[in-house]
Amino acid sequence: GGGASDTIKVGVVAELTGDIPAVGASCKNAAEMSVQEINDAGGLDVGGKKYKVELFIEDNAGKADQSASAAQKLITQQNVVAIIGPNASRYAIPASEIAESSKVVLISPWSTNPKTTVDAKTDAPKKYVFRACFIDPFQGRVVAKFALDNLKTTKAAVLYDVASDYNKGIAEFFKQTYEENGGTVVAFETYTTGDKDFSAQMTKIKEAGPEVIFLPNYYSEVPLQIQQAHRLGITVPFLGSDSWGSAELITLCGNDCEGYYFSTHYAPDAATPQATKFIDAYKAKYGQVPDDVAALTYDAFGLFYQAIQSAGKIDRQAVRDALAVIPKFEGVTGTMQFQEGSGDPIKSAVILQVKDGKFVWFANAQP
Amino acid sequence: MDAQKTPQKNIQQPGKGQKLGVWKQYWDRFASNRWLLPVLTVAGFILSILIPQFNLVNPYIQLILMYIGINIILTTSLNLINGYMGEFSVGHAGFMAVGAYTSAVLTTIFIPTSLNPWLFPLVVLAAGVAAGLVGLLVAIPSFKTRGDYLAIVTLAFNMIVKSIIENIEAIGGPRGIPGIEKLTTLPWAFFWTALAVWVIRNFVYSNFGRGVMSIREDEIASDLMSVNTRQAKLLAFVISSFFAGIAGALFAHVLQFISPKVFDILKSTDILIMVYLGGIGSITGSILGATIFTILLEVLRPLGVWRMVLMPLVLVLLMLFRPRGIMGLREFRWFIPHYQLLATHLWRKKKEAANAPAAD
Amino acid sequence: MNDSTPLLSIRDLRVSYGNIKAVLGISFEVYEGEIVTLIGANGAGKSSTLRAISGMVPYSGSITYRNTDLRKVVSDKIVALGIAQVPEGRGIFGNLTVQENLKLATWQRKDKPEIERDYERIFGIFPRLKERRGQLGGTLSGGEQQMLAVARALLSRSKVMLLDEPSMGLSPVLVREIFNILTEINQAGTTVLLVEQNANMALRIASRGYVLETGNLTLTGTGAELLGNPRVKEAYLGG
Amino acid sequence: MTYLFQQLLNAMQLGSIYALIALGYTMVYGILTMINFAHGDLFMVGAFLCFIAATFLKLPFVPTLLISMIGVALLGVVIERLAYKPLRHAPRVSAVITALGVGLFLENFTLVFSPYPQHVPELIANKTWVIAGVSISSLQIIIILLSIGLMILLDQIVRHTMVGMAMRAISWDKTIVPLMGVPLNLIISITFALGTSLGAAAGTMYSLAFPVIDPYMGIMVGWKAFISAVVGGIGNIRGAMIGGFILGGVEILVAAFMPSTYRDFVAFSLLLVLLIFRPYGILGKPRPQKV
Amino acid sequence: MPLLQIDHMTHYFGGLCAVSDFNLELESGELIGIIGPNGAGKTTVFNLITGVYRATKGSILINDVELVGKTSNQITALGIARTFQNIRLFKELSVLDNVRIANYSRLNYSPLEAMLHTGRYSAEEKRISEQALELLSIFRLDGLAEERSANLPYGSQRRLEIVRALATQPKILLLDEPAAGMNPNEIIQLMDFIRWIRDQFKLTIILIEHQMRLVMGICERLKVLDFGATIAQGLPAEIRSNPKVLEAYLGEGGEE
Ligand SMILES: Nc1ncnc2c1ncn2[C@@H]1O[C@H](COP(=O)(O)OP(=O)(O)OP(=O)(O)O)[C@@H](O)[C@H]1O
Ligand SMILES: Nc1ncnc2c1ncn2[C@@H]1O[C@H](COP(=O)(O)OP(=O)(O)OP(=O)(O)O)[C@@H](O)[C@H]1O
Ligand SMILES: [Mg+2]
Ligand SMILES: [Mg+2]
Repeated sequence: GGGASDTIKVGVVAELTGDIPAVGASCKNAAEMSVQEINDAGGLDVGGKKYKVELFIEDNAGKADQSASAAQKLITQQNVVAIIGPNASRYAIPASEIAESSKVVLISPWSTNPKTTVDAKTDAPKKYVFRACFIDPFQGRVVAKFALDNLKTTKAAVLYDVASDYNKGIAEFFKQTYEENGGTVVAFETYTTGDKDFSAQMTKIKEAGPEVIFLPNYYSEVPLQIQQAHRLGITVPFLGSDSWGSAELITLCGNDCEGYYFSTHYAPDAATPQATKFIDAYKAKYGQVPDDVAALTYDAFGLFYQAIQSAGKIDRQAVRDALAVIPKFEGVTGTMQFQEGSGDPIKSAVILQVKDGKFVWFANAQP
Repeated sequence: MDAQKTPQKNIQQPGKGQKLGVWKQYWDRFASNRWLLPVLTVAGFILSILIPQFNLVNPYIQLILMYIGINIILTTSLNLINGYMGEFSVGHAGFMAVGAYTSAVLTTIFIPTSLNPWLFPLVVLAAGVAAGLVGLLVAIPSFKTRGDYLAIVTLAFNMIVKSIIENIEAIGGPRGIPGIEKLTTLPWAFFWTALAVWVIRNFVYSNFGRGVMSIREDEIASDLMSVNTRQAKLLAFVISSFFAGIAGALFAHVLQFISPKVFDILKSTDILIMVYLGGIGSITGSILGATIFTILLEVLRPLGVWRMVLMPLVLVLLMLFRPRGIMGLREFRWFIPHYQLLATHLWRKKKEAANAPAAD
Repeated sequence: MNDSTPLLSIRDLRVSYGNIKAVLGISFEVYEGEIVTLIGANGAGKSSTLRAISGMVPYSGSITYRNTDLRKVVSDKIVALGIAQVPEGRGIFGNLTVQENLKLATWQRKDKPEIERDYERIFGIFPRLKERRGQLGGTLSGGEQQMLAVARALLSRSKVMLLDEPSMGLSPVLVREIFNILTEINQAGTTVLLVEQNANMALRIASRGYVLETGNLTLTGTGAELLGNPRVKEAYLGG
Repeated sequence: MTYLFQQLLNAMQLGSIYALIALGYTMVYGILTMINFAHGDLFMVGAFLCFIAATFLKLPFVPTLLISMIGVALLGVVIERLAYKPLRHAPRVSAVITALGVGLFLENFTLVFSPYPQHVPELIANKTWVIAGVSISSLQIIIILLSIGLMILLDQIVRHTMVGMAMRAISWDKTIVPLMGVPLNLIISITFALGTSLGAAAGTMYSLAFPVIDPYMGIMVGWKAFISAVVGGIGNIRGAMIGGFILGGVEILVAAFMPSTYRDFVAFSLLLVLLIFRPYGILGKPRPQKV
Repeated sequence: MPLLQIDHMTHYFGGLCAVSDFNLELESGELIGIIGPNGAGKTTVFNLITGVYRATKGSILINDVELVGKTSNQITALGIARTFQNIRLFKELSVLDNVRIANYSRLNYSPLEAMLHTGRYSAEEKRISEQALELLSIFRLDGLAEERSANLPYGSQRRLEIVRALATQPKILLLDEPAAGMNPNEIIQLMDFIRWIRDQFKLTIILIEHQMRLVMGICERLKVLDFGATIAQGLPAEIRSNPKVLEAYLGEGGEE
């Protein structure tokens, strides 16, 4: 089923309220922008006919149960062809179960937990669940390798949010890879979502004497962590993950983040023309540089458009089949392609450096 | 905290017009019909089987119905402590977590998939028992501590449960347990909801329940009127947490994914809001509160960000106009056990009979 | 003693709590220098009447003090006008010392030196309170609390003192002491409106009395008249 | 040794922030026996006012602090009048739930205008001194001194002024207070103004120490302030201070000397143990109940 | 053997000796009074007997069962019931519920039976309700059975407190200032009432009161406390003229 004759209905489930409203806001912005672009251009050409895209955005209030009911509502009440979102894995997983059992495509822009796209019972990939980002183990390994090979460190410290699966996942894969390849993690410290005081952990890290500190945490927390470390007299470089990748980081950090590195999906300065166009349009519309959530949401929409175009009809099953075999999608965050029989894209990562208050390409990363 | 120290009680009798009076009469007759309860229960149960069978309503509404059921269990059970016993527990999600994790571990790790549908009732029961046992532990501080101090105990309990789960890698740590089988079906949800409501109602209208209520009114007097206050508190906590555990199990098996974050203090706050919205010390109030809250959340969805601005306003306004919630300390007549009314009824009859000959 | 204009005049006073009607339209007046007592059974509406005068409950009807309509005056300003109340159950602040309890009662007064003099006057009447200045109000004995409550009322420079069952729960010796003090205060110029269950003693010191029954005034007369009235005797004095 | 001192200093800073928030919390509680669950969110509003004053009006520290305190005090008074006053005679929990609603409203209303975290500019030139290996920052000193100073001030007000006396009287029995000629509503408003402006002061200091603010920042902090207040003995001003320091201390020291993963678990278990031995908090006493 | 035997009962609040060396032997069917100035320790005696506070020293035996160390509800189950100086009804509960609660220690169904609604549970509930109504009707309160107890007039509340205490089926009834807030006429009615319930329910009664008319009128024996110590005891007539009592309690005018 799915879709009236002259519009393509797409649903978005986003964290507009609740614990990570910034993520939801970016997701919503990018979604609205993407749809507006298509509609301004007269619609999307599917099977020789132009269709307008109709967007339904549902708030999940940062709650797992509301994510499920929002997804269910989009599928049954609004009759959408596909769902983009939710973003955080803890909300994406319950929604993905609904999508999978209803046979509707769900693309999470930002959920990095490997379990999102895998049926935990059978360990087989879910058929209808995709994502636009890379997964935690990949990134954990990328950063660990970078720390060992490029920065030539042997002693690292990690501080991560124990209550958040994203942070914890990356932290653990980092530790594993780092130690397997000859480094030692001298301090592996945690805090809980919402904490603002990291002085105890930083003091402890300072005692342990690392050569580099890995902070796989959100851009709203990283500045506080680095500032407090500096106040304690810590001078070693800091490393981060894609969650650093928001222009807000620079505003919140001031000078404190200067010179540090993080892995992410794309480099705004070395961007493809397509990416530059997106960034400029986004800046013009919302007055800020798009963060990773915005870019990934935009790409998730791009994936969906390409899939429906190659399916040639507005049909849920056809969209899924087309998406699974999408040849090569040129997105804002790089090229991607889904691994055979999996919802996880093959993507490359880049290492960026904060330089003069800008994110600058530093290296391409290999896992 | 003691909710009952009220110097002034305004029993409001809103002025009703003639027309309303007629309606009220109908409503009263409806509301006091004692056949209503069994009829509703049976009808509900049959519907709960027919709905998924013939897809009478779409899966979205079915999902919401299941949420409503789960929320009713949570609200009714919390009302036992916050409404009937007059304490202020802010950690109900903690008990829910215990139940959810117990059941999820059972169905994902210990029980073979093929047996899951058959053993599900037992799994839910086990979840209830596990939560009930933990409830026993929390009840102990309540012997010595009351009011805001007990509130902190329950708050700390909630945080501790969350923190423990986050630290146990075997049950997924902060990443939670994905891929839980969808075993909660509409009939099951209805069955457990009806059971919870029925059991709690029976308890409340027994002398044990009255004992619990007397603790709310005046603990010292209660003890002096032969109420074993420790036993009553223990019972209240255990029953309450037992059903929270059951709700947790159902929740896990409808959502198919749980993580410690789901059961944080904000979840507890949601349950609190449902309880006070519906009304303290009233089971029908809890049913209404859970239903209205769940539906309102869904209906207001199109408001986006403003939804969460509007919801609290609704709550505040309701509190201002009905400080005890919609049904505070009241109950529909048809909901009260039959014998409860029968005793006084019989009594009146007897007295009338005794008076009648004298009048002649 | 009766001047032509009453100090306090109550006209058709009605008080209700929700749908419980406590006072059903009573009228009476209190003249300067009098001790007027209000007697009546439990729940007759005595306390409600006093609460209405002090503006603590909403009411209908009118209450006039000198020429001021008290309805237009908020509770705390009524005290400033000179009407103080010793509430039922004494109303001592248990977490404040005796001294602080007294000091709080001077809230409306700005005349510092006068206040000092008043303290001395009051400690003259209640030497016990002077001894217990630093003690917490909650730890005082019942009689001491009652003295403190009266002392507070005096300190607000009250012209009229409303007392609600000052003898309740006190031992016989303290009851007598309280009544003696009331007479003294009255002789020193304070007008007293006294609500009492202990009708015997109340009527003995009263210049006039009213009997309140289920929200209505049913009898009135001088203290001596009421003491001798057979109906009063039967209903309130225990035959 | 240096390590220990550094951690103790960290504990002092966090503790004094908790204490500062708990002060306002306990103040309102002490007088009205009402848990003002919106306090954490007023704290958040204080932080946002500070952000607005510093970013858009480009004001220096002291005016910013004042604007934040006065703004929140006004807001607190208005909330009291509209949402709590009508419930003075209702069951106590009704007011608590109303406060919860008010808090949610403030959070989400702010969210509508600011879904992204905001950065608060540096208002106090931050200097760090290293003394015997221990780093001390100027901000730390200011925060610690300010919270201790405010506590002493508040304690003096409540203990030794007429208004303070009236506040204590209200906490004992508010129905009698007007009979003393004391304007009840005024005193309650003053209490709210004081309590919430302390929350705002805390919000301002907090956003200087941790300069990333968001609409939900008050939730966890509010609960922690509640915990601090109860640990110290709710309604007791000195208790709130002690409670704040204990909570801050425990949180820091557990993280410092144990695997930091166990922090919440250990901290809250300790809290439970403490409440078992002192069921009414450290300085709290049960209100004498005569049978 | 006395029904109640109290030996050397002593209690301190911090440094304050509220009750010191209190002794009492109470035979079945007696009606005795405890009087004394405010703060003498009378209510505290009741609180010690009923287990609200635990006696610092001494023993309290009812039918040779030691009460010190037992919880209040155990003591009540052993046959001691009381009323309170300030009314302590369960305000939000109905009059009937107030009385039914007093059966808590004698229920023959378990909590589980209650929850599962067994036959025994319904039968017992019916029995309890009828018994409670029976009792209420004796005191002419049955018409108000479903009323919230807070809505009752003061006098009825006092009566309901006594009914509730009687519903625990006590042997000994402790009345703490039952006449407080009553006028002389009501006090006279109360005297008859107390005598009547004693005979009707075969009770032994201890009474605290400041109203001399009541105390002297119905008590067979009196104990006088001052500062926790017993300063006099004996027949009302003796007490009335005891100089210590006159000075500490009654005042020069003697009983009014
Ligand atoms: N706050 C209140 N809420 C509801 N009803 C009240 C309230 N206060 C008093 N009443 C009712 O109003 C009536 C009159 O009460 P009031 O206290 O004025 O009587 P009273 O003559 O002072 O009696 P008492 O001798 O017991 O003090 C009573 O029926 C009482 O139950
Ligand atoms: N819980 C308590 N804590 C501390 N002191 C107490 C407590 N209860 C009573 N007291 C003190 O013990 C003494 C005896 O009090 P009690 O209530 O027994 O007096 P009483 O004889 O009943 O007086 P009254 O006739 O006024 O009721 C008093 O000094 C009182 O202040
Ligand atoms: Mg009265
Ligand atoms: Mg007493």
